[in-house]
Amino acid sequence: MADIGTLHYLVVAAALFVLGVIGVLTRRNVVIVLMSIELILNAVNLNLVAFSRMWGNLHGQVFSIFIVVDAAAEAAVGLGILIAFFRNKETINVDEIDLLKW
Amino acid sequence: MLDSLKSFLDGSVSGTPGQLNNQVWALIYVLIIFAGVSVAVIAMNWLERKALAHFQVRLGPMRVGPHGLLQPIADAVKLLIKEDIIPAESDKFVFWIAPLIGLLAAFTVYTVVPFGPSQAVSDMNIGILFMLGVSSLAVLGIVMAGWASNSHYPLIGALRSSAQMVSYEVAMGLAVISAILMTSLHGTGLYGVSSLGDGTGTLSMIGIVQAQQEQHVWFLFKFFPLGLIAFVIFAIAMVAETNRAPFDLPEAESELTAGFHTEYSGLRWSLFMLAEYAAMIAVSSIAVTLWLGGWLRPFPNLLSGATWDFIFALFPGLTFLALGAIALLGTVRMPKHPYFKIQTIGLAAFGVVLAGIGVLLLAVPIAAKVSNQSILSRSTEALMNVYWFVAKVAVFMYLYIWYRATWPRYRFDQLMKVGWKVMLPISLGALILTAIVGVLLG
Amino acid sequence: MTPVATPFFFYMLSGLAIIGGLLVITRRNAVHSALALILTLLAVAGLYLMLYAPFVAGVQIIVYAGGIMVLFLFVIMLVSLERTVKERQFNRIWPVGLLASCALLALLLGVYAKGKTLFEGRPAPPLTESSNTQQIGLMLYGNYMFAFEVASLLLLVAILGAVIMAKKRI
Amino acid sequence: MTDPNTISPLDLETPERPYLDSNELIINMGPQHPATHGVLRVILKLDGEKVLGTECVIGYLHRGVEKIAENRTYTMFNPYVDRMDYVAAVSNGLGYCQAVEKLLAVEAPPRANYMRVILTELNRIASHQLWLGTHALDIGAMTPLFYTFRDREEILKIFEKYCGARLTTHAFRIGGLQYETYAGFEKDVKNFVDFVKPKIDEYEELLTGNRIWIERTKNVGVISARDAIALGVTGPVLRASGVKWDIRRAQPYANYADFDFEIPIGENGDTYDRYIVRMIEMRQSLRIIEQAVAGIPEGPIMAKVPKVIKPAVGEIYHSIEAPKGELGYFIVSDGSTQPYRVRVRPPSFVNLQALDIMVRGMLVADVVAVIGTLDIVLGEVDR
Repeated sequence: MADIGTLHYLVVAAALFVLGVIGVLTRRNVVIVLMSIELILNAVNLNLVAFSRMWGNLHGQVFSIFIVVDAAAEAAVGLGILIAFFRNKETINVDEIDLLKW
Repeated sequence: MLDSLKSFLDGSVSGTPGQLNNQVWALIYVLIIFAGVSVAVIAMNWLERKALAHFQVRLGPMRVGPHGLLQPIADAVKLLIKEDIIPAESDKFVFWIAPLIGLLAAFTVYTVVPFGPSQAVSDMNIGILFMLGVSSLAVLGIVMAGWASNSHYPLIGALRSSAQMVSYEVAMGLAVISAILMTSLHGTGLYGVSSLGDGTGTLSMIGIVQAQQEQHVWFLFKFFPLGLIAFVIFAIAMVAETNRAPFDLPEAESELTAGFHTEYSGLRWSLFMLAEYAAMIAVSSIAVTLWLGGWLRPFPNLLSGATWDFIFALFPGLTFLALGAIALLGTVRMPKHPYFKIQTIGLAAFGVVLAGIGVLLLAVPIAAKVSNQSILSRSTEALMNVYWFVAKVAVFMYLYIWYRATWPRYRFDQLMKVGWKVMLPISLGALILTAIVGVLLG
Repeated sequence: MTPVATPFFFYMLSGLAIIGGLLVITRRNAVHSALALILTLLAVAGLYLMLYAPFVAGVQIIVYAGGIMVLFLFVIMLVSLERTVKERQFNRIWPVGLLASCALLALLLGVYAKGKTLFEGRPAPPLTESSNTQQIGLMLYGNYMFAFEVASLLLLVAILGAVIMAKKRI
Repeated sequence: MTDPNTISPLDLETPERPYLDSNELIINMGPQHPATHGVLRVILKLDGEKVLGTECVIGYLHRGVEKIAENRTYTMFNPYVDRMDYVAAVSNGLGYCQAVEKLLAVEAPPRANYMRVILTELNRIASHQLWLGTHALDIGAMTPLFYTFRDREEILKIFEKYCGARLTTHAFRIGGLQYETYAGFEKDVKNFVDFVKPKIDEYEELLTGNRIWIERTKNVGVISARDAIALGVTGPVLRASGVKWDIRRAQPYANYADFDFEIPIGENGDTYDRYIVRMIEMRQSLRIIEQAVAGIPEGPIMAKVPKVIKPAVGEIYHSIEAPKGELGYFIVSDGSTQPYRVRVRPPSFVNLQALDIMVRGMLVADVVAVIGTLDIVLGEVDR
């Protein structure tokens, strides 16, 4: 088996990224859409860490930590919106969230 | 294989199997720890029932084996052969996997617990971070169990316990950080801060204990009372983390029957119990490592020298001898009735075994002292390390029982209030003060 | 410390990650999706460890698996699921979405195939694991001080936003 | 403050409800639940964990005690009253016997009265001990339960020695007592008083200053004096709200007028005050017992009561201060050997009515604490 190089990690990350994009574009359940976004962020993180390893510096890892922070903030706000919305309309389907003003 | 086996028995080796990349010994260590923790949980089960009973002017288990010594085994057998009930309306897969997640999280933590400078499966560079992270996974098992049961009480119990565990993790983490900060001070003594060194600390569990050794002080006393405050915060938060009294709201019997494991029975229920007790021991090990000097014996620097080393080396043997003596005393106090004959014999045998272990443990340091053999002294040292670590953890285990016997239960809003409005500011303050004092003295 | 059986662990972990990702977007029940996502997150944490990034791996486990996923599970429990499980799972334009995603994947793979040489022949410089955490700390509080503070502000805003939106009456 | 006269079950003032509220849920607590002290069923309407209203469903232990009385002679009915408040059987018997004595216009002799006081006060302590143990267990403190049961055992031993029964004692007869004291009764009681005094300190040590206990009980289940009086609440629950009403003092029966004791009252009417009031009551009961044992006179123990009890036509209401509050008996006689109608005013039943206003706006965990603090016995609520 060949040595595992940066490219291998990039391919895995690409696969995760695309899976996330598919989830965001096709699912109706908001919770699962949010989870797909987490998948995308993870793919990005994997890329960053892989490049950080490739270049031998830690900037990529630091950025991936920032992205984790961002993911936490995004999940908190997203789920907050979701709860508020569920309380109003009793649904968590994206395609039913189509009113700009309540 | 054989080489790697032998290499580790060699007296010159120091370091954990993980560090030395010795998979055989890593596996052996994992097995030893798995077995040890399981035995400790069983012993804790007996001890809790017995000690709690004596707190409450009862006798506790007395029938199965002398003084109920075989009761945990009887319980385990009973739980194993019980019918495995999975509620019809539950989510089968999640219901099935939830206890396993809790158990896995509780046991994985032990890979980095340092029983001695080389008595750990692996010394991770991010040891404490790993421990906190993996133990925070236990909450997933609880949440899933509550959800999968598809029933009111488990769901409320799961919601409560996840909110509780996530909240107390914050205070716990801040308390841990202030201990980690202390590893970077490099000065000796209570208020010692050295301007030498690169001012870096460590996250490695072994490194933290070694820092305490180097600084000649347990972090409990460092910057008195700052270390003490952080320790107390941690000691409270760890009780909440493990859902034990007085923070046992998730399983508050008078309100929620049994909380998240209401629908569980038999083997799966016992897995939850195993995970709970294993988690208790795990968080206690963190507290011992961070603040109570881990495997270090009391006063390693003040009372140093060969004589003191020898005297402290006698402790493990004496402890076992004392336990054996208690068992034999129990034999004498057994009712003199033919009905109790087998029990008396069993208790006597148990006492003799304990005393025998004690004699063996006494013989090792004495023999080492007499002949000065290196292999013996190394194994003595390992024994000592493990002994002191376990002894310190045992104190925490006793405290857990004591809390349970003494205190009423908090209400949920009060629990959250204590967590967020009392513990969090105090631990944050202790952390900032520690940093300020460190800078001022450095 | 030298890694053992690198290819085996790499393929195992990446396989787990991708299987988990697939399950996330295909499961009917959001709790099962969350479980699968946890699997993916842990596998990715393992990949970080293989890339000599133990601190990032630790953060991944604590923040993602221990924090964010608990939040997700919490919300899934609060919003009732019975109805959504029985409903149509994919929106009407799913073929378009799928097609676009596949195109994206093809693009990415094409780029990688074309630029293969960029990544090869570059021996990964030895990074010492022991100083990783320390170096990240120095960078966070050195080069990235401003970004760090902004991130903390972002978290504060997120907390406030989440509380305001989720609370019934303030 | 809620006016108790306007409360109707589950009549919820719902102010502006801006959202479609998906959080309201109805939970059934009991009849089989560890914290309802028997077979009480409480329907809780919750908003999250906040209680919006409660409704008690009773009757799971209904045995028709009052109806049974109509088919029994006065003497035959005497043991039945023990089955109402079975943890304070002696008090029940005292109330019934005195009511019938009043109807017959006979007076129990002084020695019998002293004995009655000693036994009822012992029973009051036993009842309070049982309350304390179970109440503390509900709030999560396990240990007091075992302590109180250990000490209650000593009281039950005295009962057993005196009349052969431990729980449903049937200790008193109409007109006095059936049995003379056994040899060493006074000594046993004195020993018990000396034994239990430090034990009460022990309970207080575990709970009174305990931070968690204070947090769980202070300002929980508050009921104002006005509400308490309006709802007819009596006993320690009323006194904790600051009303100095104790029938032993207000309308002395037996020979309570001879004894010197204090009536403890609380200030806030919360669960903590009720706890303190009951703790002081236990000590005061010990004081009464000490005085009674010291002053117990010689003499007959039975008044002259006809063999067949046939009271004149008439009706009577007599109430005593049972451990849980005012225990009243209303007896109508039609001149026959059997009562025409007996109506019992059970303190637990009346006190239970206060549950709703005490727990509104509190949390679920407080419902458990409040049910405990009301000290209800379902045998008495359902009769």
